[in-house]
Amino acid sequence: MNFMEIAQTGITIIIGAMALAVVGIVVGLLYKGIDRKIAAHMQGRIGPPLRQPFLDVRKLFVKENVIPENAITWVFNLAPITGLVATITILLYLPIGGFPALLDGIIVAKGDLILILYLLMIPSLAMVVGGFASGSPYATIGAQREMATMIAYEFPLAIIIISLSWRLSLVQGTTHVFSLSTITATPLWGIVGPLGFIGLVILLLTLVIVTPAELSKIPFDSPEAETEIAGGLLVEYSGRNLAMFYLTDGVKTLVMGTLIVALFFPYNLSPLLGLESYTAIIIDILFFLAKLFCVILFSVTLIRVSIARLKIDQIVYTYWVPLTLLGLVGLICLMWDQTIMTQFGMQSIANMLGLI
Amino acid sequence: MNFLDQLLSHAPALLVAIPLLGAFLTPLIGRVNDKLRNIFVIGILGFTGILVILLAQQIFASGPITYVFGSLDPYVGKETVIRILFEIDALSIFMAMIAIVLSFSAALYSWAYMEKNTGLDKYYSLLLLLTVGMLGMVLTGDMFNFFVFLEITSIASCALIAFYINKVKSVEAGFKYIVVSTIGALFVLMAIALLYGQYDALNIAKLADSITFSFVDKIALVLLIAALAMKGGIVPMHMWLPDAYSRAPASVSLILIGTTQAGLYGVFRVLFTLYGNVITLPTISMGWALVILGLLTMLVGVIMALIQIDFKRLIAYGAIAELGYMFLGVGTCLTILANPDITLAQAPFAFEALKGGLFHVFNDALDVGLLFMVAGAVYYATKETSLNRLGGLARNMKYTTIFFIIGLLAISGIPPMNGFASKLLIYESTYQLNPILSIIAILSSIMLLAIFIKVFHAAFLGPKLPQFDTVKEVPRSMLLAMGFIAAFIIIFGLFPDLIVNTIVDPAANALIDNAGYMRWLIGG
Amino acid sequence: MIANIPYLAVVGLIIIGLSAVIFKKNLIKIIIGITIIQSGVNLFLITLGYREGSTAPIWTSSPGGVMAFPVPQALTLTSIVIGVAVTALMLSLVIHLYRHHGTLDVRKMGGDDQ
Amino acid sequence: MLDMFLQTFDTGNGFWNPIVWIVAFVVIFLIVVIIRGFGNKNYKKGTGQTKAFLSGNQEYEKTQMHVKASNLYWGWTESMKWVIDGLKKMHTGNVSDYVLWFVVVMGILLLCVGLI
Repeated sequence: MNFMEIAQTGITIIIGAMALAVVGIVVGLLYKGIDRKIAAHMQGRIGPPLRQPFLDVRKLFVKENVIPENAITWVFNLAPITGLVATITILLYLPIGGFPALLDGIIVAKGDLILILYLLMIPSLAMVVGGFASGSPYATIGAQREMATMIAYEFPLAIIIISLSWRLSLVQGTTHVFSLSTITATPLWGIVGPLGFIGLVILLLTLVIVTPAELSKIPFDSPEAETEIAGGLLVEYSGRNLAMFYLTDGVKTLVMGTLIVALFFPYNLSPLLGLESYTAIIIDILFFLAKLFCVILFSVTLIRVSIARLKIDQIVYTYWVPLTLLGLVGLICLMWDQTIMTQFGMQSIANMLGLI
Repeated sequence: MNFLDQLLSHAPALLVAIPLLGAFLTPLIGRVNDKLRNIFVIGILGFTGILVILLAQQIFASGPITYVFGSLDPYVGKETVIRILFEIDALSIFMAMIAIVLSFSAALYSWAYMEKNTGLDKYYSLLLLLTVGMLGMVLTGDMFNFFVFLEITSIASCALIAFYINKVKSVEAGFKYIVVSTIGALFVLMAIALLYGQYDALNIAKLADSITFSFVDKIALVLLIAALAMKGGIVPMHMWLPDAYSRAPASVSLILIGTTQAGLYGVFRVLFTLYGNVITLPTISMGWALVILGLLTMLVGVIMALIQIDFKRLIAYGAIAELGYMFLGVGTCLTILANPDITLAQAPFAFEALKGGLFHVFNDALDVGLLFMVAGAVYYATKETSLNRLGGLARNMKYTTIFFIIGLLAISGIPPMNGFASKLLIYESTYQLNPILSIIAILSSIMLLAIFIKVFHAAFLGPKLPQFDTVKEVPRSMLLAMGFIAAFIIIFGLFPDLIVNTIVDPAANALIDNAGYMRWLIGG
Repeated sequence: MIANIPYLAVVGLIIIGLSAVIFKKNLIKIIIGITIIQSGVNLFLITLGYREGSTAPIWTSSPGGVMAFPVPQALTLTSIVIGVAVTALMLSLVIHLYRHHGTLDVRKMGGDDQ
Repeated sequence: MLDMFLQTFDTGNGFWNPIVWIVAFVVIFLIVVIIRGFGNKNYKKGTGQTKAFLSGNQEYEKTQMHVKASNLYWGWTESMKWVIDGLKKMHTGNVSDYVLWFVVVMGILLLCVGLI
């Protein structure tokens, strides 16, 4: 790699990062608006207009940026920025709009699923640290709840990610099974047998239930719990710092949605329709946005409208016992798919029944 | 042959001889001047460090070195190998680097940290002796020598743990440590005697060459593994570790990490090299034993750490959890090696796991070391270790806070710190043995994050507490020591590929390359 | 059979020592237990190097005949020396513990906090 | 030479390149700081505005405003009580028990190598 190439890569990264920052924030806020509108309709309200999140951010920018006297100023200010920045960097590694991830296509440097898992922790971590740094009892309670929630949901999340990669590593000819380009190139739905299919559905279901906690949405929003601890870890935040957290939430929704799409629905419309060049790109982007919409509708909007908030120990219990078991069942299904189904697959069942 | 070559050719002996000599000179120099003594100790350790680096360069370039004491030839007559010799391969020098980095920064840190104590001449002597013990354990190629250095390490570290002799808890911790480590060492000696009785040799290479895995060998294996794992603080034999780490002065806790890791080195050496030729024979693979002990270590470590309220005790449990990762990584490799149906080439993940485990040894020493130094700094500034009484220190101790954040991110493996690189290697290889292993490893890493975030809140964040109004930032020597380790953490984190290729990969290769270790014995 | 008696004694000593360490509540007795284990291991080393009717290998010019192998004896000597140091260290720590608690019974000292 | 430092860390199953991430992080950090710069910077120092929010209650003493370490993670400790209690019982702090565990592990390992 000579100097020119390094410079070229560097410029690509810089431009890509800039573009993604803008796209991520705009699309994230847009989906937030859609989510609010649909939730309102479900509850029989008219709801705010789609551009309401943008207005909210503008309003927050105008408000005063209060730094409480109990806060550690530099940690208090740095936390929201770090959270937002880390969230946007995840977008670099995700395949957006059906294209390979930015870092995949252009340069050799790639990130993998474990990296995304860890980067996803940083925004939550930033919220926790910000909450702790506010020096207010409400914020502290909220922050420690967020941390407990994080411990809780990472267990099933780890199961999902490791199971998928493990199953993929058994497929002939795959290398780098943790990289998203491999995962999107070989969708598991077509590879596994019937039992594995059930396992995948279970894992998808688990991931859908993990998502609201990752985004601290109802029913897993006890860290914020407006009615009991008055906004929890965000209680001391105001003005532009709060706006940063607001944006983080929007971008993170986009990230989680994209992750689910990439892991479970990496299909594109254009090969099916036989399209090429610009039309293909446009169709793919539209299709991707539609997929994203469905995922967010199910994993965020529907759940948050229909279920009431859980207590913090219930959250931990939910994730560590029923959901972990569910994830493990999914994993076991995938494992058995490999051993049992090759011997007792559809073919042999049909044989046994005398159909063939 | 110029002076440098001369020096280098005797470097293995000098590595042990220089700190040993320094240890006994320290009290003499201490009579002259305290400052001179500190400079002397740091100089001795710095010089040893340079020798380690020079030797490492040579070994990475041209393979293992056999240094025979008192002769050029390890043989007496044709068959007998009774000479004491140092057998230094890439793994030994890798461990020696860890030991020397830790002791050097501990000496630097002690300058200000221990300044107000009396009996410092003895303290520095013991510190150098402890370094001798650690270096000897990792460099030696002789089982009995290993035992002697093990005992030197135990005695020196026991005396250092009980350094605050007027505090009864320190004495208690020292007593527990010496009981546990003496019993461990006696069982090691018993195992050595068993092997010696059978094969008439004490040399590791010679023993490894002739071992047959007879009834007696099995007993010896169990005694060695159990005793050395106890020295390494593996659950459920870990209970001495939090006692010892939390009651010792912070600078001593820092070196104690090195001694526990020397114990782990013993485990790896025994399993891979001493029993390397008969690795496939145990009925249940020892690799699975290591993996399961590793998982237990992780889980018990994190759960116990989460409920601690004493700063150093909490870090000690965190350190235990980290030890589990090493066992997991190395154990995964061992299961594959021990499986006669699969060769290492068919399962490339096993080697990756081994690299991850060994890389994590270094990373753990750095991360936990930094955190112990931060805990010591907080104690130095506030005279308080209970997290229930601390708070709001980020205002007064800005640099310490930044170092703590670095340590926190590193130990919980948040990118881009060094902990992430080694954990990534472990996660992305062990899952192929069994997915559950990786899942539990990820889970404990997240719990480690929660543990240290709790410390971050309790000690550094929160409102300004009136009792800590006058707290000042710690002296420069302590900051320098913390910065030294933090620099390592950041470099290891930013260039993982470079580090893995230059030092970890040769070490991992040396561990599985039995023929290379016995090169002088089987011809060459 | 008679040649095996030392080995049985070794096993016996180690088990006695271990049980003393595990079941005795008095710190001095725990230390005694450790020294018993130590004696067991030393006895084992000595037994390994023992040869009936041999002379000790401490001659400058050998008188001929069977000589005992010196290595196990050297090992034992080292081990004894180390043992003395360890025992002294342990006893000095126990003195400090006794001064503070006024008892040697571990049950009355109270363990370290969790 | 420069290549060695920029090399992607390849674990055989995944990748990780810290340098690229750092560059992207810095770029986005700058963008975010610029965006944040459009916001209002001011607030009224030293007024009631900066007091901690306690639903209108009077603020307590500073030492009481700091939530202590042993009170954190209540939800987690509550639902994992049985594990924690068991582990606490295991850590007696008595050196005899430490040695007993050592003997137990030796027994288990003897089982592993196939002696018992």
